[in-house]
Amino acid sequence: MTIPSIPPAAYLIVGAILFAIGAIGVLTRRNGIIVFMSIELMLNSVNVSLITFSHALNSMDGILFVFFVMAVSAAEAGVGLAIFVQLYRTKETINVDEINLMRW
Amino acid sequence: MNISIPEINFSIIAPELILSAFGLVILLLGAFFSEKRGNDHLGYISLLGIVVAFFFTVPLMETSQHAFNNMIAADGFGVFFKVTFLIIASLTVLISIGYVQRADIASGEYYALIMFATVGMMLMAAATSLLTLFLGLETMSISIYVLAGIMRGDKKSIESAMKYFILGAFATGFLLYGMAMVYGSTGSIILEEIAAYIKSKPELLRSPMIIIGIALLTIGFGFKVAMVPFHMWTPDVYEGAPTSITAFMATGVKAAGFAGFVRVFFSALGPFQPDWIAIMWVLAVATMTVGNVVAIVQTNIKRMLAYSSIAHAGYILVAFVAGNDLGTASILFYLLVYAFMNIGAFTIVILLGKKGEENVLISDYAGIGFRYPLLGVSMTIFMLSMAGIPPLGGFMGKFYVFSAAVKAKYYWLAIIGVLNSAVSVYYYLRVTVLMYFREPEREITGLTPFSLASRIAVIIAIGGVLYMGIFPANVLALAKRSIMGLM
Amino acid sequence: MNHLLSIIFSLLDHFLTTIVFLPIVGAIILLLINKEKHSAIRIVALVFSLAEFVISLPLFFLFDPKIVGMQFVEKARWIPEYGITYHLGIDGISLLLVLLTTFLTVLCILSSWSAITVRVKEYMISFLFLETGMVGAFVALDLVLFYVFWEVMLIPMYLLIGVWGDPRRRIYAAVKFFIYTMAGSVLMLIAILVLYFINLRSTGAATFDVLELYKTVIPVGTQYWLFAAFAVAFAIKVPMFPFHTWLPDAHTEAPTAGSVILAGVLLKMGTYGFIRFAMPLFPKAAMAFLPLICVLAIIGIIYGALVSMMQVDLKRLVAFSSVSHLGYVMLGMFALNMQGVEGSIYQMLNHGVSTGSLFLLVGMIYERRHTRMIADFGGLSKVMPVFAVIFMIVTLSSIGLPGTNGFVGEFLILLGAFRSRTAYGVVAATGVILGAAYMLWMFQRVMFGEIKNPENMKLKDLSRREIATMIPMVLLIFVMGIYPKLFFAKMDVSVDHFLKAFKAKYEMSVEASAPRIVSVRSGENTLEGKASSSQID
Amino acid sequence: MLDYMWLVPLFPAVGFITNGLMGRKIPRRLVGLIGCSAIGLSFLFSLLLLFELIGLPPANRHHEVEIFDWVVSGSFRTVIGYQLDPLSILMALVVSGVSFFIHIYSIGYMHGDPGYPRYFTYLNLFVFMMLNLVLANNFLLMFVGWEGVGLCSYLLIGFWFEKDSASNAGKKAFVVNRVGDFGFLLGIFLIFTSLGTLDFTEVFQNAPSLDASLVTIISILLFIGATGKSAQLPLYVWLPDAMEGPTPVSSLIHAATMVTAGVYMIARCNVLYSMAPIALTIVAAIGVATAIYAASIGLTQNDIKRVLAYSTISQLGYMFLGVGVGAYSSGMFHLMTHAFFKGLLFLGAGSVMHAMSGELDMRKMGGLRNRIPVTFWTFVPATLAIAGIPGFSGFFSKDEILWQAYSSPHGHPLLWAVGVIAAGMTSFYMFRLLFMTFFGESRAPEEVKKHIHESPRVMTIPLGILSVLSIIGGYVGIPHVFWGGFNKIGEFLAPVVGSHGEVAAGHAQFSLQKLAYAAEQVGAGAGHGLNAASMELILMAISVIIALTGIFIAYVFYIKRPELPALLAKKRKIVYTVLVNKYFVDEIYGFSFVDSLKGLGTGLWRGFDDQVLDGTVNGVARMIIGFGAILRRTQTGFVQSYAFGMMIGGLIIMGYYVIRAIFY
Amino acid sequence: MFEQNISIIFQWLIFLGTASFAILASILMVTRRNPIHSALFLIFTFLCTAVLFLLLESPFIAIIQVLVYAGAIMMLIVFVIMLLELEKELRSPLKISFSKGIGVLTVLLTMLGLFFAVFAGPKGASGEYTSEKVSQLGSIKVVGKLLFTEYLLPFEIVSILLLAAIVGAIVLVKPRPFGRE
Repeated sequence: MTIPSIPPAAYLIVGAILFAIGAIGVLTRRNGIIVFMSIELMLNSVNVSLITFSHALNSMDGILFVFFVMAVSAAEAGVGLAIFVQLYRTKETINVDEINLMRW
Repeated sequence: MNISIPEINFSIIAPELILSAFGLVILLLGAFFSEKRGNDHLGYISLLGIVVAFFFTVPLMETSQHAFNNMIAADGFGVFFKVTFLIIASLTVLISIGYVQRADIASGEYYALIMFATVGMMLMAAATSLLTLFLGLETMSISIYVLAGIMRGDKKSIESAMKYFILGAFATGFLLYGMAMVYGSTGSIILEEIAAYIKSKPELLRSPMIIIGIALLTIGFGFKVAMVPFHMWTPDVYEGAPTSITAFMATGVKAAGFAGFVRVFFSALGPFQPDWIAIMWVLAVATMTVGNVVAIVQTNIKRMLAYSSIAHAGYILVAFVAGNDLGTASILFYLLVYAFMNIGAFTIVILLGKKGEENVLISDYAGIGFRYPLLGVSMTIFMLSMAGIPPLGGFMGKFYVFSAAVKAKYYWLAIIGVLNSAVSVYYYLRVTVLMYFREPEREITGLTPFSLASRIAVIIAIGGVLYMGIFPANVLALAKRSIMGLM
Repeated sequence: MNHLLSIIFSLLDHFLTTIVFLPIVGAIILLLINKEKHSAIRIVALVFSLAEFVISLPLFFLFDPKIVGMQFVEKARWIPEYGITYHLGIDGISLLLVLLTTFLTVLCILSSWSAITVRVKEYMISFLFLETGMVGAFVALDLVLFYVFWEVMLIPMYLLIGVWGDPRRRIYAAVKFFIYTMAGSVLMLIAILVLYFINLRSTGAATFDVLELYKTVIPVGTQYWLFAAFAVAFAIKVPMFPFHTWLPDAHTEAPTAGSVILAGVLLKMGTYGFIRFAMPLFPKAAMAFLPLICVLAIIGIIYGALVSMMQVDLKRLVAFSSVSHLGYVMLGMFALNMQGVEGSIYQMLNHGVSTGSLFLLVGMIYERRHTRMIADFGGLSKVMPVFAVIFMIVTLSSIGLPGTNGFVGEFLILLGAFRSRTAYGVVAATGVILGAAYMLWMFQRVMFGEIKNPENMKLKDLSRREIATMIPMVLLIFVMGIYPKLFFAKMDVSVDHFLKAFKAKYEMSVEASAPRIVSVRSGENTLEGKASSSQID
Repeated sequence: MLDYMWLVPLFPAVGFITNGLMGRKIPRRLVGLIGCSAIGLSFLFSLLLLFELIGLPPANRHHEVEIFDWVVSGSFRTVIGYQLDPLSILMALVVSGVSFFIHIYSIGYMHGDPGYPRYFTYLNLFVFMMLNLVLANNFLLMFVGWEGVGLCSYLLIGFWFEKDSASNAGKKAFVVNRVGDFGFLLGIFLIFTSLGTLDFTEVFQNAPSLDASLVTIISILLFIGATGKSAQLPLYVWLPDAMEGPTPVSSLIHAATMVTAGVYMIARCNVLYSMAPIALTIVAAIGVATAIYAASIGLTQNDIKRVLAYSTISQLGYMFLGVGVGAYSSGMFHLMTHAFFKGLLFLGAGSVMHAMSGELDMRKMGGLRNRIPVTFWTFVPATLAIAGIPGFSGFFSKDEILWQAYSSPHGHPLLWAVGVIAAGMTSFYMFRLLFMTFFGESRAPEEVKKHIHESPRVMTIPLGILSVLSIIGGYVGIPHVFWGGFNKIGEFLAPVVGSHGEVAAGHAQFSLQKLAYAAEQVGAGAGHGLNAASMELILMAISVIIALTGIFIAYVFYIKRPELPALLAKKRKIVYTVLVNKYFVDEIYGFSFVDSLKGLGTGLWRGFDDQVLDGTVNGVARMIIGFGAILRRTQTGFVQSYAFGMMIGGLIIMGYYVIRAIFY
Repeated sequence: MFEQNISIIFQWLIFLGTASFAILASILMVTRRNPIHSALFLIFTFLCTAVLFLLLESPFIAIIQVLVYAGAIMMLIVFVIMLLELEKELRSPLKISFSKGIGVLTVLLTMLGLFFAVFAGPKGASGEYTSEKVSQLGSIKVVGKLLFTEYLLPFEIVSILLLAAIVGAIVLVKPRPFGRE
């Protein structure tokens, strides 16, 4: 008998779980930076799925896609952190649940 | 190993190239000139860039060609949107001149980022692959994140930047996941190939993965176009961002979002229309209703316009649901006319503010109708146009949108739509009520003399609104031709 | 010189266009005048409205009463994609209404001479815009074009009420007026679109031209919906009984001229809409709804009379009396025989003249006393004899006393109603009694009795300008009452054609499919009445 | 010359316009002159017309003139057109004649009143309208006159508009008349819908083709109009109040001319009525009921003008009794004589007021006999005439009516009996008036006494003329029991209304009537075995006796033993109160119609309009706003709640797709 | 045969191990109060995903993952966290509110939806880059080639994007220009 190799679904499910955890982080954490990290986690989990697809479908598109996604998330990291720094300078906090100057 | 370079056609991406180049130039100039005296010339330079780009865009109108391995195309659809974006950008620049130093904004980076954002929008409109679409969207979004928070030391500005950034990134995650699933279930990121593959494999219509992918894409695009329930960022961000940028967002980002939305859903995922119709119907109704109903109770005009922009997204979604060629054409038409009237309105908001007090409360408008007659008349025209009163552009836009819905026999959708626009009349009228019927409780004085640029902007906006209201035939014909390639 | 002549001739074959857009030209010229020069502004506005009236007069004489169908037709492509055309034309029905509009506008501008002292420029501009909207709506033969003018009217009227209205509740009134009307008309827009696509599918011709759309037969089930949508829009404008609540507020708060135009012309838009669009387009549905509409109209007649009897505010009283009078108009229109329809068209004009004059008169004493409360007056006949005489004449005409215009209209309407359905005629006729009751009681309370309030002692009688404003009205009241043939001659053919076409299309759509909602009996009855009348006619 | 008959109404119209436009600018004499001469001209002209008409053979004493089309719509066509026949010329003469004298009288009476020009304007307008009414050749134009005279009576009753009572009375008159006109209008509608025309000649030609019931309805509807205009039960209430107007007006409009329009109308429509016996019976019944009802009220009134008013009502009742039994010419005859003596009585009363400086209460008069002799001596014959004393005009006309009521196929002894009793009452209260006013001691306060003086010539001359007329006016219709009879007026009117014989022959078909007729032929008692002539004489005698009895009682009560009335009033307290308060009818009407309508109006306005309708409209607006106020609360401003909202939305969308994917 | 099974078993073990570690670490990242700890756990998660990439025969991406994510981005984040001393976060407890509970529930339900989507695995058309071909060409080579041929345009776009990001970051944090206080 031959043991079946790891099905793509397994990787995809891992990706889904990571995505969900990231989402949970976004929804629950107060610290803006941790929220941002959770978002990064979400993007990364998408990368996992993409790589899985490209491996399963024998196409390079996914890999290239991931490559660009990483570039994008890097850029977002830069801008995002800059925003948080500025936010901290003006408001002395980056706790997203203390920031609702504008509402209703 | 052999390296086969795919066809490279710079004429197709010429507008983007030009804008990016001008962006760089402005950046450099901005670095050299001190910001002591206002850097209006930077604004004019970027205008020049936009005009040049315009001249490179128009010739693409008739062509329908792909390049860069089908990553991007120059078809009527894309070009129409590119023109729209160029108009939006030019108006934004016009109204920014003068406002920039009033709001103490680093003008070099400001204009450059507007250029880059415009590039991103144009890429979104022209993209024919998920990847270029994604990158265009990110280019736009990142620039806008920054622009929203560019007013240094302004609490609201930075807060709005933060909110927009977090939620935007969050939404990007969903969008990306959706793209991944589409890719996973079709094996390609080129829209044409996706469509072909779906046609070739009917059983795909039942595949959960692609359907969930569509759901996730809906979330991603829905966020950009401020569709309920992904709209909640809109009022806060619009209120906090610099007014010129608010105008830019309300028109440009929305238009770009719809460009991608329509492009992906109609040209790639067309066969799934039956699946999304029902849900989009509900969302369209929700978007219209929430936007209008909440706008009624607003006291801050920027927030009010934000909610109204949500409502307008709802109207456009009506055409989206209709899904026929008329509907798509009317989306293009509506977005263009909406750009004119909305930027016009925000221009008035800017002109009424001065350093230190921006006068963004609707109550601040009491009695200005007779003290600044032209201003009042212009604001009235924009408000009535948004309310859909003939013979203004807004009416024609609604007319086409609803006629599309009626043509597709979505009578109830159309009826809800018109009733909504009747409700919307209430808060648009409120502005005119204050401007003309009420005596001011406090005088608004010492306004900075209206700069030539802003005057031009208002005139262009009014011209656009009137032209598209009284002689809409040409623009509509253009829009109809533009979507030929798409459907 | 030649050049000028050629221009004039070129204007002649764009007659209606000239009439529609002349006021806008006037408005633009006003824009250029310094807003401080009030007298100049007034004069220019008056000149233009007069010119408009003078230019519209030839319509009346050049109009050939024998021709069936539209005259002075102009047609141009506007939005080819949709087959929307710039299509103007008038028949015997719209002709008179156009004249009424141009006529009343002159008087309105005259009457606001001293009443409006602030923001005269803006006032006159919006008035001229309003005139364009009204005339346009009457001459438009393309549904979209009509809708455009229809909505365009709202804005200047809204401003008139809101800016120059009575300070107390003007904003509420203005906004209520605007939104109420808007809410009604948007449904009509949808109906227009549905109609367009139905026609497109059946005939393949893309057109909003009402003359074309007359020809298409619409499935009955759809007709009900479309008619309902149109009817609501028009019924709000008329206003018919349950939809009338915007009217008293608007009338009361508006400045005098505003009320005059509102009562004189804007309300006619609704009735005109019924006769030009709703009924000929959807005869089957019109028949089905006929009992409902007639009953509502009758309720309106009596209800309006009863309510206005108890009013304490002159303008409100007149406003509710309009509800009553417009009830007559609707009733006659839906009697669907010569007398009823002609009577109702005539009553539109009468109401324009008599209620218009009533508002003018109320405005005149309002200018003097700055109150509209009936209780503040009393015994004015003693100090203002001329006013008393004119007021009496106008009151009598609105009561419908024989010899005045009101009688002819009311009589024909009631006769028509009586012929089509006896009960309607009988019940509606009771309105005649109530009408006399409330108008005379009002007159008594205002004009008769001792002068209790010392303020009224030193009231000045009408000035020359005011008399000059009223004389045409009074003359018209008598001319229309004594020699109505002058006007009937113009509309006979059109109305006859309207009825014949209506009946023909009705039968077409009858065999198209069996009615569901329609109470067949009632439907037939009216047709019987009409048939008999047409074989007498 | 007949083609110029439109001149008759034209003259007053001219007078109206000239006086109306520049009455206040020109001197008063001229105003009066214009007013009177206008009427005088039309009187003269109608006299000429009369002669020309008499010149023609009776058969074609009918002429029409159409002036121009009036209301023309589809099959409906009416013209402004006049027609001349014995009936209309008679009315025209009465109207223009009497009003001519009253105009002259007014010059003196209104002399010194600030509203002098207005007065003459109105008066001319009235004559114009009245002439339109009587000369019209179609129902619609008749209706114009019908409402027009109503308008004038409104204007003239409220002539002294500062007096609230006056303006109230005017309004009341107009509205009550409108109630009648409502019926008249419906009658016109029905005529048109059934015959397709409103022209008298055509209508009366085609009427026989209609079935009786329809005609009956039409007749009754028209009669409703008549009850309003001619102050019959139940719509008479306006006439007593109408006495608020100047006395010549009461005399002209509310005694001589306008109020008789109903009678004229029925005579004009005799064809219809003769076809509808039921309608006739109703007319007769209402007429006689009104006669006795009003007379009974008249017994106790103390206001001199009100007494006359109620007597007018009851006399009108007689006329309706006459036309109601098919004796149209008798009705018209009484109309004419009544015009003379009642006009005279009012003018006399006016002269009395003039003398008593405006006093109206007879209890404050008395003994004027020798203070104002002319008035007195003109007053007496009128009183005798109305009391039906042989030799005076009233006698002929009234007894003709009574005889017809008894003998005509539509008549009935009961009608006759009631009529006779009413006659007795009439003579009583008329002489009561006479005695209280002119005889006994003067009960007036001193300063009034001082000023008592005879009226000027311009007033007394008309009195004289009219008194002559009210004596001789009856001799055009002597019943044939005397000297073979000399019923000129009957013959004259015959071509229009038919002589009684024909009426009897033509319409004896109605069973009930016939039964009554037969019964009365074979009826036992006095009538048995006598021929009609002696029967007539007997009845005449009875009525005369009763009239004299009335006079005698009045004499006893008010000359011999003036304390008796008070005692009687005490003895029969209830009856007296009821009569003095006119059966409380005004109160009942006021409560049941006026107040209830006002209440309804207020309720609809405050309750329904403001609360329900407007409430709904504003309620919707408020609901939307409230909805918005709730929704905006979801915008907490916290970025995480927004993200949460996005998640929820995403979940919903995904859930929809999942379910769809599973179940489809 | 046998050694193939062995390798597969090893693959399974590695996969399960790294996957479970990744999930565990990410959960810790979300739940730690101290941002630094969260950051470290996130880095650990990224490393685990890098291993997964290796299992998926894409070493190049794995390397980039380690360099860009675990290296650059996370360093930046940690740096910023240090920069803004955030001891407030440490003192204040994690607010566990009802709404957050609902949020978690929502996310979990969404996750089920995602499972439902991915369970059947990819259905897409299979491309020409089989793992053999890639391994014989060399993954990096292939990527590089594609990057400069078919993916030229995206590559250029990214340059603009990064430029925009840099400019943005600078303009946001740069001190207010002289003389404009």
